[in-house]
Amino acid sequence: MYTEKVMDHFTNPRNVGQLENPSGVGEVGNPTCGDIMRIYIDVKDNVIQDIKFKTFGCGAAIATSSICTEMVIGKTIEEALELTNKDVASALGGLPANKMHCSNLAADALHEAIKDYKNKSEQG
Amino acid sequence: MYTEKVMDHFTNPRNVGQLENPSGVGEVGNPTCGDIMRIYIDVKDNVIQDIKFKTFGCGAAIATSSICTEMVIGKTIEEALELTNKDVASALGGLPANKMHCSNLAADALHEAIKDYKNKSEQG
Amino acid sequence: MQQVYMDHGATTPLHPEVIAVMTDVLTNHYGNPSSVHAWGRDAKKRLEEARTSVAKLIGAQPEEIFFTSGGTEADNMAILGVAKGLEKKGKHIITSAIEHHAVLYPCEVLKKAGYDLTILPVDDQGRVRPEDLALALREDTVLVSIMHANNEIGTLQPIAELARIAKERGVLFHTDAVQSVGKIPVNVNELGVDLLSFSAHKIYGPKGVGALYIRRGSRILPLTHGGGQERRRRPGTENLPGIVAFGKAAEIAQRDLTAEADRLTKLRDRLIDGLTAIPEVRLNGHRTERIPTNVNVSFRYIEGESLLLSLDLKGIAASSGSACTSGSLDPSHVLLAIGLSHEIAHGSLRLTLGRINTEDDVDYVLREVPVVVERLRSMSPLYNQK
Amino acid sequence: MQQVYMDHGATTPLHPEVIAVMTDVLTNHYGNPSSVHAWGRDAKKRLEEARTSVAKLIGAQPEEIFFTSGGTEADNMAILGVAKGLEKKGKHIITSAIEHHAVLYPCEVLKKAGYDLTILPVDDQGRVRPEDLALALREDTVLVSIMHANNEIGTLQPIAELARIAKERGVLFHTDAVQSVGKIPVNVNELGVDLLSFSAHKIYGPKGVGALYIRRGSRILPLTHGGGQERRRRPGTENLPGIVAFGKAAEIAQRDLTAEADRLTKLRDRLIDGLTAIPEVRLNGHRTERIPTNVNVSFRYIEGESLLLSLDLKGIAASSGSACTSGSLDPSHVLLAIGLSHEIAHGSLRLTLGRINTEDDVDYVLREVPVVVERLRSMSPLYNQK
Ligand SMILES: Cc1ncc(COP(=O)(O)O)c(C=O)c1O
Ligand SMILES: Cc1ncc(COP(=O)(O)O)c(C=O)c1O
Repeated sequence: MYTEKVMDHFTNPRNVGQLENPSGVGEVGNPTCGDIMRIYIDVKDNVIQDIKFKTFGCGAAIATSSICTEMVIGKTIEEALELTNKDVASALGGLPANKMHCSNLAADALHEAIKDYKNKSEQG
Repeated sequence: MYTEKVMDHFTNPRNVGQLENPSGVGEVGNPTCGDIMRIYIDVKDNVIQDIKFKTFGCGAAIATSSICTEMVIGKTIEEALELTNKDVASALGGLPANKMHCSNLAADALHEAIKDYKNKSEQG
Repeated sequence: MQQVYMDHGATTPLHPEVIAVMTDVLTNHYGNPSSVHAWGRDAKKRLEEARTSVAKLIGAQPEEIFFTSGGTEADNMAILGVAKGLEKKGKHIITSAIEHHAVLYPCEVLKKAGYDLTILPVDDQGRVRPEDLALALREDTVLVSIMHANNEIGTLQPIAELARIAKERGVLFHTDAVQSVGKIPVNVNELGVDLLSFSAHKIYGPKGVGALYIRRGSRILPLTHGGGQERRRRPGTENLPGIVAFGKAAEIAQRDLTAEADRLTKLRDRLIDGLTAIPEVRLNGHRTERIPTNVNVSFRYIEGESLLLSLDLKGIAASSGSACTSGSLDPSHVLLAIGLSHEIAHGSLRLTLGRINTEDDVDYVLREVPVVVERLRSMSPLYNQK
Repeated sequence: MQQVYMDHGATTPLHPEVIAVMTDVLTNHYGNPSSVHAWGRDAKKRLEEARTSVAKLIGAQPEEIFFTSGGTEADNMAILGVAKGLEKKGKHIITSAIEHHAVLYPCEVLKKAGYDLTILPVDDQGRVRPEDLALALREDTVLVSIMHANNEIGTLQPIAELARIAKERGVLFHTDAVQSVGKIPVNVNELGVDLLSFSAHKIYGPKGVGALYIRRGSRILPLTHGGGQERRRRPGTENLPGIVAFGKAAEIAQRDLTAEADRLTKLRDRLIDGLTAIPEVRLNGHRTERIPTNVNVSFRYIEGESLLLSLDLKGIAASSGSACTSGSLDPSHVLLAIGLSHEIAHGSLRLTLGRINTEDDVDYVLREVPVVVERLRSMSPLYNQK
């Protein structure tokens, strides 16, 4: 069902947790559909210095969250905004067809977090 | 499917053949339905002295013909007329349900042979 | 690593005696039961012996047993076959909200074809209320189909009472007993049902064979047409190895039923007690009116598939009513029908016991589940309490 | 006493390699392919491997193979499923006079439900005339179903030509290939068919499993409803041991096909030559356009069941188109369709060869059959010549 890479990220998820004073927080999904991803980012000098996630969802949801955080840590905001859900799935060696839509939302959550960061910095 | 007795009569049918100058001959069935029985009798002093049959048909048809001839040889015409198809089937230890109608006609053939004998003797 | 199979509700490992019998038939008894010759007669004899064993398990007559390819076909045959057979009598069918899809979907297909369908609700333990059935019955009702034991939450229905209500109104009663046969005593006359489905692979027999009990005289048309097998009600060369194995499984089930039911009820209750000691967990289904083999709990804040994957990594096989494992977007219709929210339904875990499970298995599961639940909760954005 | 099984058209003994594989699955791989855990994933993998093997045997893609409980279900699914799926397009179906009942009867059921049914006649060798099909096709024709090889007389139909005619008119073409698959090369693309039925137990696999090939994009509705197995076209827990065994049987069939076809064609022709040397006998079916395994002759003046019983007593297993063995009052509809009288049809004998048959078996049969025929003729009132 899942690739080895998915199982690796599911079993040993990278960057689980939350940040105390994040630059931005993004959340997508809802409990009704069975998947929620929340991503916290810490941005300094336009670069994602730190990132954490919390996910309620299936194996694919957890693995995509994990690898997504790994893929953007140390990247600039612009680079991070280029990341798509499809890129995340590819980095995992693919996902089962029925997981591509509902559980592959990590990039969306990241983008929400960046949006939140931008909103905050504009206000601030 | 068939009882041992049926198989015995099928394998070693009694009184197969025909009589040269029979007192009477009876035939029932037709080739379309797959069963024909012809019975030859030799009657003297109102008693069936000899009897032979020829049968085209399934195992039940052959076995019922065989045992029927055995059951009436040496019997009077009146006794022979009392024999029913059901008696014949019982003497074989029963027949499969689907064989009770189409292949259990030996007594009918016998009765036809007796009718033929009576017709002839009346005319004679 | 310890391997613990607790998914007997999905399918069971074959009983070694069943494997032996089946392998013998596969190897030595390959005749077609319809053939006249020795090979065929041998096959026919074994077919009818198996029918007798299977009939005995549910207190039926052999000629009331019709072999099918499984529980799904038996359910479909009952529902679509009775509907077609009684078309002239009426077009109203009654079922319950927690049926297996093998019952619900044929009912919905009939609805699309112009039938009226009443789906009875269940209470929060998953029981149909007899008074609801009494009210739903109409002049044009042709069939009531209510399952004996639910496959997800294990709840037993008051079938004898429900069937009596239908009988008083002259309506045929079908029960899907796929999950109860072999686990608790099932007798078609005591239950008073007219049709009953069951499946070999849930009672340590092989996959691909089941049966529909049809009370003598019940009007029902076949789903498929062809040779004269199963008295024209279910054509096709009989699955002899499967059927003979089913017969053996039925004999064993009957022989071992009481002892196994006692043993498994104890294991089940230990599991329930142990799991419900975890915080924010609920037991789904009826506490006592439940098959001896079923445990179903919901853990708040976590999702079922990741729970299953985590347990799988510990060698534990289980199942869940989560959408991710149901093949649809929604979580189990059964859990929703007993009043669970989507969120809680997603976090359900079903453990189903069987003859290979031991006290030791239960210990292992009770040790590992809390660890896994804690780990997943710590990753969950919903679990803010900590 | 010598035992000679020559009824491979009815069913075949399992290949020893198939038994080995199946026993392994029965014993060690009991997971449900729908389950998420290791047992389930293992089962799912084996299921898909088997699908690939089965697909290869007929030149199809794995996702075009739908497992069923046998040939009968596959035939019914094709005919009833396409009829339901294309209801809006039209209600005319074409088939032939010599189809298996698993095709004829569902067609007749549709006729009763208001469909138009054209039953194409066959010539005296059992072949459908392509021009008859061309004339029968109409605007509202939704399906043509013509079998590849006939089960009684072994005649092969010109399927590629027939399917081309249907395709030109945009009509789906189904072929019942239960008797040809594994015996001669069968390729769905070379034949140009849209649906094709076959069955494991005719190719040294187990009873209770078959498959329907459905060309991608063909519109067809399922017969039964329930779980999501077989991409919703055929629900129910998959018969994994049977399916894996079918996969193995398909591999072996493909591997051994050419050599076995050559060997069996020689045995077949020796049988035909030997039996037709008996006086007042006729060969039924086409002399050359026939599967390598089928011999069918009619002996005048005798009846088939007593012929079978007599051969059975000599250890020879065969079959007949006699009414007594067909389960109905009439002899085989196939023999009548090729122009035989009832009387001659009753006296038919079918010998069907398989991998276990040897030259020695053929010698034995050619020695015993004339004796039995002579004995039964001597008892027959129709045999007056002597
Ligand atoms: C209650 C119930 N009904 C029907 C079925 C279907 O049985 P099968 O998968 O053997 O077709 C199952 C098992 O999945 C079940 O649990
Ligand atoms: C031509 C043909 N079609 C269909 C069938 C039915 O197959 P099954 O008995 O596997 O359902 C058979 C075998 O009996 C057959 O020979």
